[in-house]
Amino acid sequence: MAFFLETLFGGLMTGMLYSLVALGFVLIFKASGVFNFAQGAMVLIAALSMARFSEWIPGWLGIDNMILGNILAFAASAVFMWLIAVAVERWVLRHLVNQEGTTLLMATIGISYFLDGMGQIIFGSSVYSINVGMPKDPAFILDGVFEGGLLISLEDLTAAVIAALLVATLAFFFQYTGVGRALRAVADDHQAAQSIGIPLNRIWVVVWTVAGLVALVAGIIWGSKFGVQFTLATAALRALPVVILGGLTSVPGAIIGGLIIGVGEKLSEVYLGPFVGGGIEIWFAYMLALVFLLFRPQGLFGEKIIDRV
Amino acid sequence: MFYRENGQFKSTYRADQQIFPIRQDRVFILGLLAVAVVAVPLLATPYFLQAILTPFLILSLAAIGLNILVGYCGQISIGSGAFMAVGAYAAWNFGVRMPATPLVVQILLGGVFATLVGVVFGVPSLRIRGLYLAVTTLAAQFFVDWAFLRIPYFTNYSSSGNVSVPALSAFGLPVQTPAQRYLFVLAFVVVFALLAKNLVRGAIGRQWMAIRDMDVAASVIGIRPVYAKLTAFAVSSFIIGVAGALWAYVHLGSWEPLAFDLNRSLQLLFIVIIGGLGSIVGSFFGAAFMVLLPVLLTNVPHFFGLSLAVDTASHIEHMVFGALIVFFLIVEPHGLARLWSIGKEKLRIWPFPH
Amino acid sequence: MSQSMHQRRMGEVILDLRNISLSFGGVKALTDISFDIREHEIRAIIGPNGAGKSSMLNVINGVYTPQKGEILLDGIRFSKMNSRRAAEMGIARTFQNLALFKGMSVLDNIMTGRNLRMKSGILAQALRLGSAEREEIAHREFVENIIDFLEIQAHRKTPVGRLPYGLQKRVDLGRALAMEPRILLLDEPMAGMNIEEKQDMSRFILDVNDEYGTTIVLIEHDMGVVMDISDRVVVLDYGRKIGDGAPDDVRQSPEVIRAYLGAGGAAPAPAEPGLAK
Amino acid sequence: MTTNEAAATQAPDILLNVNGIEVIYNHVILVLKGVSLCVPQGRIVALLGANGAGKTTTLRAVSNLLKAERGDVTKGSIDYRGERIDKLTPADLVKRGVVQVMEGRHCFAHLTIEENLLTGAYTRSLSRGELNAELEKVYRYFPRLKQRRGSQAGYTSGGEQQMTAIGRALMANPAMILLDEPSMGLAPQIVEEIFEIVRDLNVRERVSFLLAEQNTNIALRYADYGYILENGRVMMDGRASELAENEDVKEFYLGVSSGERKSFRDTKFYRRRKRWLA
Amino acid sequence: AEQFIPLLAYRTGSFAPLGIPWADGKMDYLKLVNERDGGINGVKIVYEECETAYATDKGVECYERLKAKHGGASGFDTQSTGITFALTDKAIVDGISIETVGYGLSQSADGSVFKWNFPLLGTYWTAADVMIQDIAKKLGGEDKLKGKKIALVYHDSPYGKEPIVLLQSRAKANGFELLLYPVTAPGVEQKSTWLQIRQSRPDFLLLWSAGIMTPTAVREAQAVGYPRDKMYGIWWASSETDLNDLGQVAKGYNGITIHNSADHGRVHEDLKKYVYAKGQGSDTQGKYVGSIAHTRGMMISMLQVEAIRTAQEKFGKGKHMTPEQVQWGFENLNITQERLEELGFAKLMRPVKTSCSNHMGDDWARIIQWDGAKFNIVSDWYQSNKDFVQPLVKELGAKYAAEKKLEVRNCAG
Ligand SMILES: Nc1ncnc2c1ncn2[C@@H]1O[C@H](COP(=O)(O)OP(=O)(O)OP(=O)(O)O)[C@@H](O)[C@H]1O
Ligand SMILES: Nc1ncnc2c1ncn2[C@@H]1O[C@H](COP(=O)(O)OP(=O)(O)OP(=O)(O)O)[C@@H](O)[C@H]1O
Ligand SMILES: [Mg+2]
Ligand SMILES: [Mg+2]
Repeated sequence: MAFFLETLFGGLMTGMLYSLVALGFVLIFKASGVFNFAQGAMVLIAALSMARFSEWIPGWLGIDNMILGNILAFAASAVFMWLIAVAVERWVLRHLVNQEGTTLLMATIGISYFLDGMGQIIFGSSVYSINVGMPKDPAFILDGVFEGGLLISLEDLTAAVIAALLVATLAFFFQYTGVGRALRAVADDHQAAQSIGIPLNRIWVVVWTVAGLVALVAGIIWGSKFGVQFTLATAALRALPVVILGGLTSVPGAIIGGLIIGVGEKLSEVYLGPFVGGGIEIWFAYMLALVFLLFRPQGLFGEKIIDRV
Repeated sequence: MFYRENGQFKSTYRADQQIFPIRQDRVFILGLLAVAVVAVPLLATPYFLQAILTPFLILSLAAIGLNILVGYCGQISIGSGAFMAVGAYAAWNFGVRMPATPLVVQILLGGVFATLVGVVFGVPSLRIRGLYLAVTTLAAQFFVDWAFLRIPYFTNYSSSGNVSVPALSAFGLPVQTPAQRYLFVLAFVVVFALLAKNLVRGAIGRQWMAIRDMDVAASVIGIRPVYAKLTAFAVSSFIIGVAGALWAYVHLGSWEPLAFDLNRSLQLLFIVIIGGLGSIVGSFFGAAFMVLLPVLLTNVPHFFGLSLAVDTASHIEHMVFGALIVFFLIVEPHGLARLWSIGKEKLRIWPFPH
Repeated sequence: MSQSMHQRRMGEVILDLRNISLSFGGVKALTDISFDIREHEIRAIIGPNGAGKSSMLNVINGVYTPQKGEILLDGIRFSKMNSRRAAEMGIARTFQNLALFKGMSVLDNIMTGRNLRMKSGILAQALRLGSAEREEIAHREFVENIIDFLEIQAHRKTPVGRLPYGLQKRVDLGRALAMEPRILLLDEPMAGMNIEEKQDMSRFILDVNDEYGTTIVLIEHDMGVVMDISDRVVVLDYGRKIGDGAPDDVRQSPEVIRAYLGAGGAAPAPAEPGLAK
Repeated sequence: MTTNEAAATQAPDILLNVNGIEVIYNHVILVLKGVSLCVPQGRIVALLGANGAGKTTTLRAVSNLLKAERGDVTKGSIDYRGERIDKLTPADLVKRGVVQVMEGRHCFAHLTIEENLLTGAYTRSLSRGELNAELEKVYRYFPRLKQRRGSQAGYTSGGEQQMTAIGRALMANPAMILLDEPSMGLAPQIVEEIFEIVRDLNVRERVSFLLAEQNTNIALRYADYGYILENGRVMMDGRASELAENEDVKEFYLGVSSGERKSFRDTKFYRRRKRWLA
Repeated sequence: AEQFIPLLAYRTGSFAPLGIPWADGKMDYLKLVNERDGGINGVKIVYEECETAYATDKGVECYERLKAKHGGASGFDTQSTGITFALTDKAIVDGISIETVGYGLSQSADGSVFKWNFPLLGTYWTAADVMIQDIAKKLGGEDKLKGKKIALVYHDSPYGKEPIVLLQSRAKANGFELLLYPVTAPGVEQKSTWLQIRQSRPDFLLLWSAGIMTPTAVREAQAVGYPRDKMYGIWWASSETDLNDLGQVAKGYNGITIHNSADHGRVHEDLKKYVYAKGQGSDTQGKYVGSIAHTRGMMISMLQVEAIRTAQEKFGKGKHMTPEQVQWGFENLNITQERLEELGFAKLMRPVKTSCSNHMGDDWARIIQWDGAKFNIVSDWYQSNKDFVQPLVKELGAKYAAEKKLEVRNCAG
């Protein structure tokens, strides 16, 4: 029982981390109809910039207050992500208005290559660390109920709370503001959005900046947990089933999807894995998403795919 | 001036239905084939044959397969690496367990197994569409990766999970030197490209495209989505499976599931999109872009006598590569094949601007 | 002469719709609608926007499943149609919002209409065996006739996406004709056309109707066209049937005038251009 | 330029001036071969012509939506209120009061009808109350939309979408509307209504219109001035009333020959027309 | 004359943190030989690096590109198990040696089957066997292994799977229970693995990881409270770069090292003097010289150079050696303690001697332990127990030869 609860809890926490990455996908998709394959690369470059700036800035400015250093590094990284957003809009998206989904998808793959290369040239390709003071040691609760207590990772818990806050804010933004509405309009039809005066350029910069910030937060959390290295970019792959399970266009979907996938994957690995040799969690997550989609092809909370003649 | 179809009238539909209705094109293609079969093996260095042309051809073949699914039938798949793997491992298992099976038959059987698996993973496409489907194809990718890593039967209980093929020969001829390998692969590619072209310009090809462009209208015409989608998955995975077997047998010789991982799938998808969705030649252009460009990029600094550290070079290569993808998409979102045909159109009216 | 043709045109009932009801969530697209379609006739469906006309066609060829009611086709009873079955039984249609296959050439689009009649297998096609080749050519000839008939020879190899709207509508018709249908459902085939093009289109429709005896169900907002070429008219209004009969009768019906034609709209507009401002 | 002179003498206050533009799609397809026209302040100008003549392309060139279609204006210039607008973004144009209603509706399928309308007011900073007033205005014009306000636009009927598209443009409070085939797919009385709305806006709010329309008959009834495009060139232009009297226009665009409307049933026996030379 | 040594490397991708110092070390030693000795008996070494990103197909491309340059490559250190597999076949055709120090196919120690492969100094079977020996020693004898639980957490790839057969035969003989936990590459997500470990509580844990998987494993061990001093990392998982960021968290973590690469020797001083002092060092950041991975890189190049030198002794000093001749050099290495002294490697490793039938040479390994800031040597030298290793080498070698229809050389003659 205790073990089950621990697994469950571990799954929920992992799920929240996935949600955070998934959120980046959903944001850009919802607001511009682009399936942003570069989200993983953005997480990596954001984490790299945070790691390196928090190392460099105290050196440049001669401060040794860790908190101040981290705050400055965060600010610098945020600016960096904004610059990327501007560049992406200026050199890529602007020229691909009104193109099909596959074309845009491909372009984001190009962007992801570019960012991978650029990030490592600027910031290096070794392992770096981010230390924002996340609690690392395990905590044990309910000592009285279970023998040895229940293992809870405080780090995961902190991360989950941050993720939840972020998601709630963004969900609100989309549903209840005029800008949110405009973003959704852009996703539906670039040309029509232009025709009524929605400035695509500005919208895209905003969206990519926000997605960049989400990537930064995700990068900091993942990075402080695992260290910052090229491999972080592949974390995005773990978030894909979350995105489609929750629905490509749904911010709350990213959360619920994340929890389902996180729990499903951990339970499957722990309880089914041993019978088939283990290592099943990745494909299990995808299969889980697939099975859900068979019942709801647009994901749990996604918008229905409209086709009428 | 030279590229005009003036005066080339067609009096029968048969003539109009040739693959290359314009004479200059036919001459060009025959010439190209002659060069590929005769001149290239004689003139190209072993390195060029083995490390560039052979993978280029095999990836073109796989891309043709994927193009049938993605470009013609509109079902985006990021799981094609899995079907390559199935092709490779199935062929290998026939080779190991029934050593008498001729090489070509082994490879084709690899294709057959890939077809079976492809159809199974194609079934969700009847309900799931678009990007959702694309992501679910990753289920195939990860499942197959896992299966070949974890199920020892498939690797004939090899302790490391790595498998390899003995020296190859087909029809009593050795397939060993770079030139032999190249020609062996070339034969497959030419034959399959032709078959694929026949399919896509025939009735079944129209069904696929109809499903891609407007599935409701297609079913109103009497096209069965089930049949169209599953045949697309089948044909596509067959070709991809054969390409996978060739990749394993001829290019690598020894491999592990990693050779067909997600990166391979993505690479194929790039090839297809950059080359041009729904275009057989596009698959070749795309593969050339993907295979040649990185090699060029690594070698360019040498030409200029620059010596960059390999890691910087590789990062710059990534950046240039990414930038070029974006550049070509901006110039022509429909891929290199479209660029090519626009070029031809311009050539046709040259020297007039319109 | 046109009188005699009228005689020949009206045959037996081949499609009978009984008490069809269809709703989407709260929206009642069709409420208890019944009418029939006779062989060889031109049957028009008119009604204001959102009345349920397109939905009716969608029910007939199985794109929508009605909640209630039944469809009798050739005396066979269906509670719902299936698109493929409908196609096999000779129902073809065009679409209001152009549902052409955008990436394909005009020729290929129309060739898809022959799909049900093409029998050669995948392998034969891949190898281009003689039989497959001959089949392809035979159908190509048929399609070329349609292309000639619709006067779009010049655009044969153009991708349809690049054609202007009016020509796309013709291709849409061509694709339906290629199915050699017995019943042809046309959803606003003349929207977005000028008079001349409408005349062409009317000519095509009448030709098909006369020469092949094809039954035609036509949705159209141009009353001139409807009154001139249809034999019987059904009028829908917000999902209900408010009129059914010969064009002249329908035109007089006060309810139809109120709901659809508008006070001055009873007469076909072009008769009296009334350009004076 | 006779075109511009004619318009100029008639109304000196020219709002939009299109000067000899040439448009190429995809670098190879030449569609407009030197089109010039002008829209005087407060007038309704109709752009007529057969399918593929280039009406839509002309409107796109003005509203700068060509880029998205991979088209380019390669020659000529476009002025709005005396300012070159070729380089502005569509959003800038909307800010200056030029709004296009696109052919083929282009509603935001996943947004409800009301949300569609609200996005129309994106460029204006309105209070909640003002927004509601604007909405009410549109609903007054199109009561059907009010009934369906909560439905996703993608599921509504063709006509409802057309109304939504027009209503959405009205929400931007434009000074000039580029209207592409407003009558397409609408029931006759709605078509009348829409043109009444056009006239209403024109008279009461001094909105100018450039109107591409296949329904020549009604377009000439409401327009002040008309241009007839054929194959990417302006073949004829003049006051609407004059055009309507022109024999060729009557025959080819109004379906009236020798003073009588032909029945569509008879066109079957009516031999094919002579075409103006392209 | 000049002698060409191709350098395959992965300075990018998931394993870059290990690949960078490794590649630097390999290159640095060649620079040193050129600078200090003017080459090998006067034959200048030319080298060219090629980036594989740890991908097999890129590795194959590099191989094809470099194999024939400058009169033929002297040997390939592939740095990847996958590339080794792919090149093993090609090497037979092309006649080029594949040098896999501490990795590669474990059965390729059998030179009679694998003429061109040289898994010098030790294989994964060496590592696994030595770890078990050390555990047994801690427990107080091999008989104490009985009934214990030993887990293997491994990178799910041929690399990670290599030790399994040996551990299985050990488990059978020693009576311990072997628990297998594959971790899907690249290994950032290990939560479920460690939850299972928390539940099964193995007595010891062997870690066959690489790149980011290593620090992640240690962090997860911390998160579930698994004692670090019960963990044994394979040599690719026991470099400073793997643990630097973890500091105290990893305290107690055991690693294994081939020979003695944790220590420093005179060669390091030479390197500083002849290469780094002139600003020609490969490690531009000055972070890696002296680290385990860098030292191991130097060791690999040293063996390569010594093979060439050995060949020159037979085929002609100061001459260019063909790949075939270099192979002879590899096969007849005899690096004695004195020779090691001369080379400045005396403190780093022990003598090696190869032969036609034994391509691995002598496999010496030691256990090191992380004290929170650096690794310290905590054990004496071990050699693998040939009773377990040798039968497997024979069995799997024979299987390979049968599959490939290879002719087995007769080494006795
Ligand atoms: N995106 C495009 N790419 C290529 N050609 C195009 C494109 N859009 C339009 N065309 C071509 O430009 C010509 C003019 O088209 P346009 O849409 O302007 O005509 P139109 O007068 O509006 O016709 P309609 O009344 O049918 O809407 C047509 O021949 C059409 O094929
Ligand atoms: N798939 C659907 N989901 C939801 N509502 C629908 C759907 N299809 C049609 N409707 C609604 O049903 C009603 C009837 O639509 P339909 O398209 O049949 O109208 P129509 O008579 O063809 O109108 P128009 O002349 O404007 O084309 C409309 O209000 C429409 O919004
Ligand atoms: Mg309709
Ligand atoms: Mg138009």
